[in-house]
Amino acid sequence: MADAVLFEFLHTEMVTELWAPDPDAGSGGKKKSLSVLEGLGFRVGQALGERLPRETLAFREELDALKFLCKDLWAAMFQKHMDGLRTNHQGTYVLQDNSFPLLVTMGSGSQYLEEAPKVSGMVQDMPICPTLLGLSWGSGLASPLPTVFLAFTCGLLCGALHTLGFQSLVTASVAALPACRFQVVIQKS
Amino acid sequence: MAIFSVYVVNKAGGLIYQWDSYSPRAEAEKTFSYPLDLLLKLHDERVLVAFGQRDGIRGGLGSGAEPALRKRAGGSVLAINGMDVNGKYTADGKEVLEYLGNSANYPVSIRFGRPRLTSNEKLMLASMFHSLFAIGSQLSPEQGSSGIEMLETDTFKLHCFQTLTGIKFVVLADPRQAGIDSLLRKIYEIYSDFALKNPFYSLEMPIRCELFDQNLKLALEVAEKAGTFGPGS
Amino acid sequence: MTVHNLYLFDRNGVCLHYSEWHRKKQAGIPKEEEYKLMYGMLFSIRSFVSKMSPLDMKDGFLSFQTSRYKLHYYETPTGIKVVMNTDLGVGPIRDVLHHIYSALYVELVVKNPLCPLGQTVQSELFRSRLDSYVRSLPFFSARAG
Amino acid sequence: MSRQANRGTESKKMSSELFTLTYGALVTQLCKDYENDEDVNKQLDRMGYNIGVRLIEDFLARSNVGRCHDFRETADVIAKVAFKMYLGITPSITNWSPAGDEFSLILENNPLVDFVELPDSHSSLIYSNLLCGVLRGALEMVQMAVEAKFVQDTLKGDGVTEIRMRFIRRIEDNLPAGEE
Repeated sequence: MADAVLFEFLHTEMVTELWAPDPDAGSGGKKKSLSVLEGLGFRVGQALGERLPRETLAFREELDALKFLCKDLWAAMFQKHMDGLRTNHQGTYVLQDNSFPLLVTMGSGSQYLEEAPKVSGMVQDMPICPTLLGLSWGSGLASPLPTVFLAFTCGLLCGALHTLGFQSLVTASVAALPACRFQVVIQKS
Repeated sequence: MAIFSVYVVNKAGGLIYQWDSYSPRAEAEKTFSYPLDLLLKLHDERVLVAFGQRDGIRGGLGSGAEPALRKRAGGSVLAINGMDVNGKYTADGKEVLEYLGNSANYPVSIRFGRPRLTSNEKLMLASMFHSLFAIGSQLSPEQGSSGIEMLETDTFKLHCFQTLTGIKFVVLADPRQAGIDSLLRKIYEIYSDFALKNPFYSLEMPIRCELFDQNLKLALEVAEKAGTFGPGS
Repeated sequence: MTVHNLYLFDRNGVCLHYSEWHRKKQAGIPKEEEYKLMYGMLFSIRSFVSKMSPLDMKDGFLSFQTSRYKLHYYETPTGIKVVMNTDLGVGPIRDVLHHIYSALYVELVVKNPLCPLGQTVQSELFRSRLDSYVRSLPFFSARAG
Repeated sequence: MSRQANRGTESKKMSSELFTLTYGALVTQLCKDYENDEDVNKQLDRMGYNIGVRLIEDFLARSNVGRCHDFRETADVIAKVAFKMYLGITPSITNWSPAGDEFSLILENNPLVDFVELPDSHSSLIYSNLLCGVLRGALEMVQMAVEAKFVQDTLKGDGVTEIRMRFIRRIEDNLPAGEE
């Protein structure tokens, strides 16, 4: 049974390794790297989802699936539940974690949030699960550094939902460490 | 003996007197057959067991002794066949490593332990402590601090008393040994009586006065008996 | 009873962190020099102690005291050194120093992806948690005594 | 009731698989990014090293293990404490060299390779090479320069997985430059 710390360290190393700010590549290079992280998360989320017994997969309601993410999946990954789940009942959900374990060591408040590599331009190669990271970069908004540490998890949520039968768009943002927010928009096919 | 050593250091950091109790420093002796299954190496003019091989010992003593050898013995060759080695040479002038590499010399009995300090090393250590003492005062977060008066480790406690004239009396003892403060005062008295008052003794020079020696040893015995919390209690 | 100051060094002598609570006397040299001097002193003490010791040591150097203060020392096998200066009334605080290492340094610096190792710690979170922790210690009094 | 119990075991399963699944995804990604297996192996080793130099502090903080006095003690700590703490397995220690500077860790089952099958096109890939980097990085921080490499791998058809550890030398403490 692998200790949770191993995942944290591996995740950090992956972010460092796969997200290397490349001044020459321009905006395209960075976005590609983030989508790599999302893609990895997606595959892991899918696989995690597939481990579940059949009956758990028979979520008929979107809300059940989201609740599953917030409780079971989150507990399995981060040993805690999501702190808040809100929805507009029209397919958009906001998942709030007030103390996200992958951000918790970074600080509380605004330190580290100033480091914001700015990117502009549209996302060229859409990963299976485009994220707000892609869109906000596209609109030229600055994204604080800790957000990079959410890319994998966004992909993971997207992948898990995919196995549960839902197409989604998952985005993430950090307002003040260590709290973050994931926005899930279920795509109607 | 719970009091391990006494050092007297002059104003300039020079060692002017030194006494060690005779205590085997965590030694163990074992007989070996050829080939030696320990890896020995030369370091600082001593023959040491290289890190990582201390307990690569097979055969010979039973498991009861092996942990003792592993836990307590230091890594240095102290004696071969009962005769103390002299740095990297045996008592009769042969090179230890060469000697132990020759199968004709086996079986051989080797005593391992923590390396004993040479006189040069003691001089250096005295001088080192002299500086450390001063730095301890310089880095003090409080006004008016002295230098290091007591230093504690898990195997010994060092006590230091500096006179107004800058002479330091340093005693190393078992951490549980009490009464060292008064011992230090007593040693100062003895120094005062048998060194300072001796017309043949020059200040700051090594102390070679028999009466000083004798009285010091007496004082040490008294202190040991009076203040010890021995291993038995 | 009080805590004067605290130094945190890594195995290369880099001063990772320094905090002060009650310090009446400065060393009279620039901070960088002071860190070097402190580290150099500790390095020498370790070497001194390992030569002087009659037995193999396990924990090694623990503390020293002068007429006015006591320096407590804790070192990990990775060479991280936690050094705390208190006044004389304070007994062995190895567990406190270990806590600073494990619950503060390891949790908030080593595990912080944004903290590079081998440099002064920039993390505000680390600094403030350390400060709160030290202030909460039973032998820390807000009024230097 | 049984649904709760199911939930519990599912959680546990997912939690333990998070690392191995993530690792697998990483290896796959690296295979895409790099031309040949050798480069992937090097990357994995390097990443493992970077993880190891930090993981050792977490290990020391939680296990309270002190300094090891020799390589045998080190081996014991690696197998019985570290592997147990992080991967939940206890490899056995065998094949000590006569000089005591080399030994093997035998893993009956390697948690990283559950569900993994090595395709023929990647026959030189050392899938779990991250572990070697981790061991190397961690031990370097406690002043031991070592070499770790896989000599047997269940992924390649061997009966067990074997990591050979070799002690190269002790890394001495250096006084920082500028000190006398």
